[in-house]
Amino acid sequence: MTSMPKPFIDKHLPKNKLGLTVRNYEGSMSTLCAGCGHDSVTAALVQAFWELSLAPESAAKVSGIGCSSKTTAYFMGQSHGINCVHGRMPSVATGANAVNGDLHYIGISGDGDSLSIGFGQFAHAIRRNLNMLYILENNGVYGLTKGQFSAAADIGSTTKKGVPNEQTPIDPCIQALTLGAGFVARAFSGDKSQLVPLVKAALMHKGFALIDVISPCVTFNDHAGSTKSYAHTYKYYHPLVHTDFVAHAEEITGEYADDGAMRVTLHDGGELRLRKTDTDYDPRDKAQAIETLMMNGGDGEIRTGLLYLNEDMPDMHAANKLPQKPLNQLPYEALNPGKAALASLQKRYR
Amino acid sequence: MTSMPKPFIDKHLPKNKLGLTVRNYEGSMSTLCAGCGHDSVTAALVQAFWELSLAPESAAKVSGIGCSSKTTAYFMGQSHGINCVHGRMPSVATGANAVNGDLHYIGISGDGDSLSIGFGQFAHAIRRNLNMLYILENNGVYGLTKGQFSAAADIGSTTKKGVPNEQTPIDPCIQALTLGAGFVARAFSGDKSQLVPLVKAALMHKGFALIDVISPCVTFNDHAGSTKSYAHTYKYYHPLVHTDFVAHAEEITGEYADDGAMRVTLHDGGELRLRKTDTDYDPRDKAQAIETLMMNGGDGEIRTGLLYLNEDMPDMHAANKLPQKPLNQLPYEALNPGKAALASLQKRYR
Amino acid sequence: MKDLVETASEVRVNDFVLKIANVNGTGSASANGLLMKAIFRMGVPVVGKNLFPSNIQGLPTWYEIRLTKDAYMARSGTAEFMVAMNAETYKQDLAEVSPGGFLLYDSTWPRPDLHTREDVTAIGVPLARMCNEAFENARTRVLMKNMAYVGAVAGLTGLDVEVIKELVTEMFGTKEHLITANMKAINIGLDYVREHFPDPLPLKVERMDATAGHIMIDGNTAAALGCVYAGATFGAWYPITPSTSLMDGFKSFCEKFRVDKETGEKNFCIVQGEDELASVGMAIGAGWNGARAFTPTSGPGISLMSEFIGFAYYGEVPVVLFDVQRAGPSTGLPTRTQQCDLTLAAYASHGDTKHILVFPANPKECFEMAVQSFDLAERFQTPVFFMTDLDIGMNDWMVPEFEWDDSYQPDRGKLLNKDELEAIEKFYRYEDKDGDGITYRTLPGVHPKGAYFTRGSGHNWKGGYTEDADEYKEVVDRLVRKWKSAADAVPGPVVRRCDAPASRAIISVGGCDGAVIEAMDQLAAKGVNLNYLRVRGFPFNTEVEAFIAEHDEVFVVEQNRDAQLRTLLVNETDAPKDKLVPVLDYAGMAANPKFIVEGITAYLDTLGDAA
Amino acid sequence: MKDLVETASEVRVNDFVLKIANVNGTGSASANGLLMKAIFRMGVPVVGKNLFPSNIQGLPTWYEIRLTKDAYMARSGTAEFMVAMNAETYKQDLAEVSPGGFLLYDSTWPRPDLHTREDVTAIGVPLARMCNEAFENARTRVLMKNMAYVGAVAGLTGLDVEVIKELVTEMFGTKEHLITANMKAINIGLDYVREHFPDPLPLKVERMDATAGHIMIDGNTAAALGCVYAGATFGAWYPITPSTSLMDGFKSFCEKFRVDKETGEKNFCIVQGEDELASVGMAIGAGWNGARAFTPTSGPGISLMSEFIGFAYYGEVPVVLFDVQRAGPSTGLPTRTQQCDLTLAAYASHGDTKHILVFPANPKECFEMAVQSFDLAERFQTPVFFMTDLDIGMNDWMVPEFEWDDSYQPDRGKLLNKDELEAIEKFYRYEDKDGDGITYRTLPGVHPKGAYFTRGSGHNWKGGYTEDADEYKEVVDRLVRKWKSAADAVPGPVVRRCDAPASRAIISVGGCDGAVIEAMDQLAAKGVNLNYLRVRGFPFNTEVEAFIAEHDEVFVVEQNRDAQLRTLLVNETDAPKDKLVPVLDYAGMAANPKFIVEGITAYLDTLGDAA
Ligand SMILES: Cc1ncc(C[n+]2csc(CCOP(=O)(O)OP(=O)(O)O)c2C)c(N)n1
Ligand SMILES: Cc1ncc(C[n+]2csc(CCOP(=O)(O)OP(=O)(O)O)c2C)c(N)n1
Ligand code: SF4
Ligand code: SF4
Ligand SMILES: [Mg+2]
Ligand SMILES: [Mg+2]
Repeated sequence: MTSMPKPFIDKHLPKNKLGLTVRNYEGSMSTLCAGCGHDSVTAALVQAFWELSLAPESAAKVSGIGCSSKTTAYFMGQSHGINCVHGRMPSVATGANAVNGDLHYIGISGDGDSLSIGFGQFAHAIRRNLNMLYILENNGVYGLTKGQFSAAADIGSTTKKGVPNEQTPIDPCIQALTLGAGFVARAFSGDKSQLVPLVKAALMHKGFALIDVISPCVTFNDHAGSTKSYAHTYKYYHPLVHTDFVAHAEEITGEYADDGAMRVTLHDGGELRLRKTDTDYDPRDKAQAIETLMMNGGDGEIRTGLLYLNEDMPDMHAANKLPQKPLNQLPYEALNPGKAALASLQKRYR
Repeated sequence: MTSMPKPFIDKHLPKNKLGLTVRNYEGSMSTLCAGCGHDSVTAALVQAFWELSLAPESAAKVSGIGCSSKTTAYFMGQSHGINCVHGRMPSVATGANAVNGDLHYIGISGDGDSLSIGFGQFAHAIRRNLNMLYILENNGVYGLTKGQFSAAADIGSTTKKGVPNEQTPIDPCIQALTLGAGFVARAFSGDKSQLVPLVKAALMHKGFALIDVISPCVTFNDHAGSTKSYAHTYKYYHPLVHTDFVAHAEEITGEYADDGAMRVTLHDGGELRLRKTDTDYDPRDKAQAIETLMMNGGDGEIRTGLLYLNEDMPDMHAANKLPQKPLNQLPYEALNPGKAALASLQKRYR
Repeated sequence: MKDLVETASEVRVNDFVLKIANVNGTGSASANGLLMKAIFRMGVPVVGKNLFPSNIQGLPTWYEIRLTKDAYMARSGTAEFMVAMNAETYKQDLAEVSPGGFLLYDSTWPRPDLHTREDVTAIGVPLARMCNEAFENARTRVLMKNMAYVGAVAGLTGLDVEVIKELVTEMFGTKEHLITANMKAINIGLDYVREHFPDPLPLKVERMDATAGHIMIDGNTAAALGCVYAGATFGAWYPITPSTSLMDGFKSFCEKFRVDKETGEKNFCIVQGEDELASVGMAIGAGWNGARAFTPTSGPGISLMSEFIGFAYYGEVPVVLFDVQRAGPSTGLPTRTQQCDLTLAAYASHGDTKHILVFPANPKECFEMAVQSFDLAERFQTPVFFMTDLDIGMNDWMVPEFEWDDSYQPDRGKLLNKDELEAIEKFYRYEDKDGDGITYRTLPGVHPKGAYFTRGSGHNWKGGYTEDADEYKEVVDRLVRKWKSAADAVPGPVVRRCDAPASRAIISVGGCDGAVIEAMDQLAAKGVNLNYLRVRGFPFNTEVEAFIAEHDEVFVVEQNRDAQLRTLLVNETDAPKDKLVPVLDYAGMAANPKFIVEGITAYLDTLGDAA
Repeated sequence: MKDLVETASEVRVNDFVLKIANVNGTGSASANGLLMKAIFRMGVPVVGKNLFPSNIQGLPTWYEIRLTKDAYMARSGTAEFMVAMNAETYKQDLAEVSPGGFLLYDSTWPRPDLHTREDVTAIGVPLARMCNEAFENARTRVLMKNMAYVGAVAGLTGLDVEVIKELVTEMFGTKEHLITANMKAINIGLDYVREHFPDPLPLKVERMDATAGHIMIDGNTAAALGCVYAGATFGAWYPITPSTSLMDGFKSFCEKFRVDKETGEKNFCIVQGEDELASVGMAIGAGWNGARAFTPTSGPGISLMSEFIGFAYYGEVPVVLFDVQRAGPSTGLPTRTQQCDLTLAAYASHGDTKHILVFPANPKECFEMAVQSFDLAERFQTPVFFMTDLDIGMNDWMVPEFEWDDSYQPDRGKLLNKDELEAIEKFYRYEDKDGDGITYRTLPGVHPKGAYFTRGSGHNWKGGYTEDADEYKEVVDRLVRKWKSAADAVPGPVVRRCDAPASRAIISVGGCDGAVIEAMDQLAAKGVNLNYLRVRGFPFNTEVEAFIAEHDEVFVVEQNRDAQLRTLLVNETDAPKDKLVPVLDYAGMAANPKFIVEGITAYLDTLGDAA
């Protein structure tokens, strides 16, 4: 349970382009409940990072407080991590990102962390189009404080004892769409085949990328009355768009190619191939995306996949005209105007 | 500038059903800038209350901090008011309302107060369907701190010095719609004929009623480059639905009657008559409302009026099964289980 | 079995600690509670402490049950009998057993490591094997293993199985099959030890009559009950350990006592806020509107509420904040106890602010002081902090039964009703009519004459906005006067004098109480005589100052790093500060007398050296 | 005109207060600034205070310009020459004029009320009428009325119009028409008084040479410049009076010095957060990532930041917080000054926390201490509070020119770079290698070996999560050691001894400095000799304690109701508290010597009585 595991040696594991095995991307032992959805998300992150061959130290992990927020300790022990205060991860990510945009920022949050105490920060990070992967591990409850409903609990979903929730849920994907996010996805911790490529795509997207992952809480919200249980999610699981991330693809932008997949080149490299399951769904159409998600209440289907993509919005760095070289690496000489400038400046105060 | 003006005597002013003149609904002198939009909203509130013949003491005024939030002192000096801390009016309103639902809660906020520091509280008051009139006096800037952009500033709108805003604005109406508000309206401080009936309707709506009022800041945001100036708003002003509030109407629910107006009976009494300007706009269709508002970015038109209405959602009192008699008026005897109950209860702890 | 008796140094009746090491999420809490309750029912005073990790499942957890015939209220810090159910912590658990003590383990698997201490007797009981044989389902097997050790412990110590059965029956009510299953497991353990270890252990539970008129209850539940009896109708909260069970308790009591059977209407309202800022805002809104309103939280919540606290202070809105303290700073150790928010609460918020605090020491005081807190809040029209902590709030304590006087009426303070408003000529919210610093208040909706404007910005005695220096000062000066006058309204200190004359004394607070009293006895035995005063309210009662003046030296015993109670005493009394010697413990565990005895002894030794 | 000279008791050269009463939103600020700057350019030391309301337009505002040939730094509290431009406040403005003083008013309308004081000469100048005749547009007329009184004042006091013209020319640069219009208005006032009041007033401005080497600047601008020179690259903020101009200043300096002319790239990032919680979170994120980061705010912001502050303290993240204090509590008086967040900042956040504070006294120290704050934050890896206030921050002060030593290099503290990480065997974030309580830090992205986890929950010296009491204590104990060791690294106190031996002294802080020095002179004149120490950092330098020990009695002079500096001195030094006598002012105005002289005199008188 140290945050710095020793280098692993395992000859039989495959290596990525950096010569690293998946072990190099693992963290300390999870202390979550056996079967917790969050551990699957952790595994997907490890997998995606390894597959992308990103140097472990190129990641910066940020989180708030909650079972979900703890997980940043359980992957990529060779990356820096900061586990701040409840609901305020986005602000820490904003400051960190502003001064070094070269790292891959991975924010992990929970539905309590993001939609209650942290809703304002969540919204404003989106508005700023902060370049980060934001994973919301959504289980409909506050796991760490023992099972209270979160703002993501569906109307009618019950507690273990059968008490139903009566408040309108907040759908993080709808909110992200209306607040201007350029990458909005929903996934399920139980389907790694969908989640891993989404994580890769989100990491490569230049801007705010939300993945709302239904991640069941086996201890407090996995019973029959819950709409965030494994059983319920499997039953109503409805992938809308399947995403593949292909590194270093040729320059083919937009529009559907003959194989039926829509190809999108990302600014940070690589290509996305989006294969629709519902033929009339267009992940470029925000209004349709919102309407589709609002329907959920109607038929109960949980629509997943990359629901919306707009890779052409300036991120926070661009909007602030930040330099190529990260601010935290600028030499002091580039920052300090010096003695002479001070003297001349002060004339205006005579 | 006392908060308790002396009773006014003015023989020539008309009286409402309670025998009160409009003077009885006024407050202390405004200290806002001459021409500030907020003063017009104040006037509309006075007018609406007087027209509805509500007892002044039946109102409770709540606000945060800002030029807008100050205005609760400028109307209805015979009502209690609480001017709390920046961005946190909704929580104070929630607690106050929970213990006495018989009053009319009037929350006044600004775009800074509601969309930045107070965005979380704004969202959660909506989720709880707090029965209140929530007026957001929207000027695109922080007036009281001298003109910084608020989160409602449109992209491209400029400061006085010509610096354009580059961040995606938050549209409070879109947010209210997606968060489940049952009464969502937009108005303009410059059009009292639209605003007064909207205020009356909102007061009579049982549940959260948002009126986002474009209310220009003459000092910091009324110049040529601003999209929240009087000139710009007049130019792009586009009433979608005209609302009339008719007290004690006959029971005619739903659907359009022959005069072309849609009639809706409200739970708290009175009838709403909605007359559409755009023939294909249906204020009962949430998806259409959202799509219409998102279009704003396209043609620049500022669509106003009662954009959405759903009067059938349980408000916070109903959801919490609160008693008819306000909690703050229950006799202590009804609350205290007494000595005998205590003795018997304690058996379980032996 | 012979060596068992040989190893034990002496026979200890109703005077030893039983400590159970386990893993959380395995359902051991109810088994441990059962053990403790059974001992209590046998008339033996107990102290129970649950030590749990800040996660949900799979990490080490310990439960200590101290049998204390002398009715001490603190941990002893020892462990004569360890039930070692967690392989992860075997080593440390074995090390902790007192010389001559016992260790019970699950001998389903051989555990040679557990036999390495000469002075500790390891008792193997094949709990898992027996339960696997007796029960089907995996989860049941895990749960029943716990019940099996209950039986084994009972068999070894003489704990009356009939009492256990009675409790199990009460626990499961009509669920007959559960009673059967649990008793089966208990008997498995019991029978095994009766067969394999027929000789009784030197650690014995014997019937006494020292728990009559007492109950076992935790402080959060007790405080919740106090809120009900105080007539509180509104509570807002945001979940946070260790305060959550306070609102859980309030909810379940209200559901019992406050729901109209016919209409289903609820005479209370609980709102789970979106965060602590919202929760305190809601409580303030409700308090402003005339309801008795509260919010329970812990340190991080108080930090977040700081801005709003200053508003309620300056706007003079009654509200009660329950701070169930946990080890800080920041997220700190959420499942460990400390008294570390004292200075924060005393002066919370920016600008010049001073608050009223009450300090309960046990669940009984939690019940009583919760009621008092609402009276204080309304009387002084200000936030009142109820300073409890994880140890008091979440552990079951043995305390005298709660009493209630049906003639009690809430002190609503200076609240004008409709007729009174009708009668007066003019109402000014902040007019100090009575010269006591407390002004009259009105509620919204009652009368147009009562209308006023509550604001956190500068205001004068009329309630009007002001930026005028004199008008501003008049109000803030009155606020200090008002605050000072609360010194004699808050719960008074409790003084305990030793039999011999004493020039030195202890001042302490809250849950340290039991440890202090025990430490006093231990020190007295060494010839160190001390008097003791426990503060129960802030601002400090005049008696506190007099008590300090009476002694040459006062040890200030508290559970934080920075001597926060001492800081308050230094700031808010005339006592010379070098008289006040800090004795601190901030390890996060419920207090035990050791740090006090050692701290004071060490200090006195230094004096000796110096002299 | 004869009576003018008759009324005046004595001729005062460069030693009187010119006070302008106006309405805000009328553009008077630049006229008043112009007056003050002109006096300064004439070589006469000035003290300027702007008193403005918490609204945007239409409420009373005052501007005081003290000409002080002796170069005092405080308000005098008097008003020898009142320019009464606000009809709303005529009565109070007239009342405030010192006996023998003058009042200038706009005689466009008759104002018989202004002639009711025998000992004050009222001078009517028809400003509005003349400006209405001379200018077209309504807004221009309002603005020019202000310029016209500048001219009138110049004419009456002998202020050199050439200097004014020079300033107007600098102010408007190439906008020739504005220069013409403003000079026209100035001349209107000037010509009128020259014609109607040809005899000079006994209040005279005469050239001196006492401002060479000095500038006029406000503290927020100076602090902003300090941030630039310190190499800060990241600032996050949420607008709040009186801190807003600090970020405005930083932005404009950065735009001047830090934008690449070719690419337009900015070597800085400023984010307007959605609130203070977000702003401090961003600054912490940037600090964690190795940038010099800060956030300016005021009291309400510090309250809101409290939770995050504890996180940065416990997680040991460098960050600088500028607290530009204003009168509390709650929203309080946002446009009035106080030193009322001292205890809050010292111990901000729940749990045991102690912070580093610096206390500048004027804009020059703002510049210097801003730089030091970043050094302290990085060296001690902790939040540093820069405690300034509205008076220092928003008023223009005359201070010696700022100096810069180009050999300065930022103190980054113990920050391991890539090569150093490569070289060491293993890195543990909280390992106290050097035994000084300060551990080594690494930045994200530099080297996988440097990876560690920053958390606000319990952690051990390795950086691993822990709930173990000893591991927990080891870290929090080190934090106190680290904090204490900052006592000699913070800016040291400034001591000023009086010529005669003194058994009594003053300790004060920040912007009280000028008032204290002037009060010392006044008291010395009465035979009361005092030494003076001004604290500039917290934890207190050892010199502070020695200074207290040296004296029998120490007056602690500060601007808050609750004697907060005294509280800190009592808590954090060994000084006996009855030695520390509070002398307080919390009216919200910039300090003037009066409350000090009166406070100390009254105290000494009581002693006299008692003796
Ligand atoms: C300021 C503050 N308030 C409350 C808490 C207690 N708390 C810890 S985690 C949590 C909620 C976690 O819920 P969520 O974000 O959904 O995460 P999950 O555990 O379900 O993964 C709360 C309320 C806290 N740590 N800090
Ligand atoms: C905690 C806190 N932060 C900052 C401020 C300063 N402040 C006062 S009003 C305001 C913004 C007001 O903007 P808005 O709500 O849009 O109201 P407007 O003045 O534009 O009507 C701010 C930031 C404050 N009072 N409290
Ligand atoms: S409580 Fe729920 S969310 Fe937390 S670790 Fe256990 S299963 Fe996961
Ligand atoms: S500053 Fe703007 S918002 Fe404030 S009162 Fe003036 S016009 Fe209105
Ligand atoms: Mg959750
Ligand atoms: Mg605004």
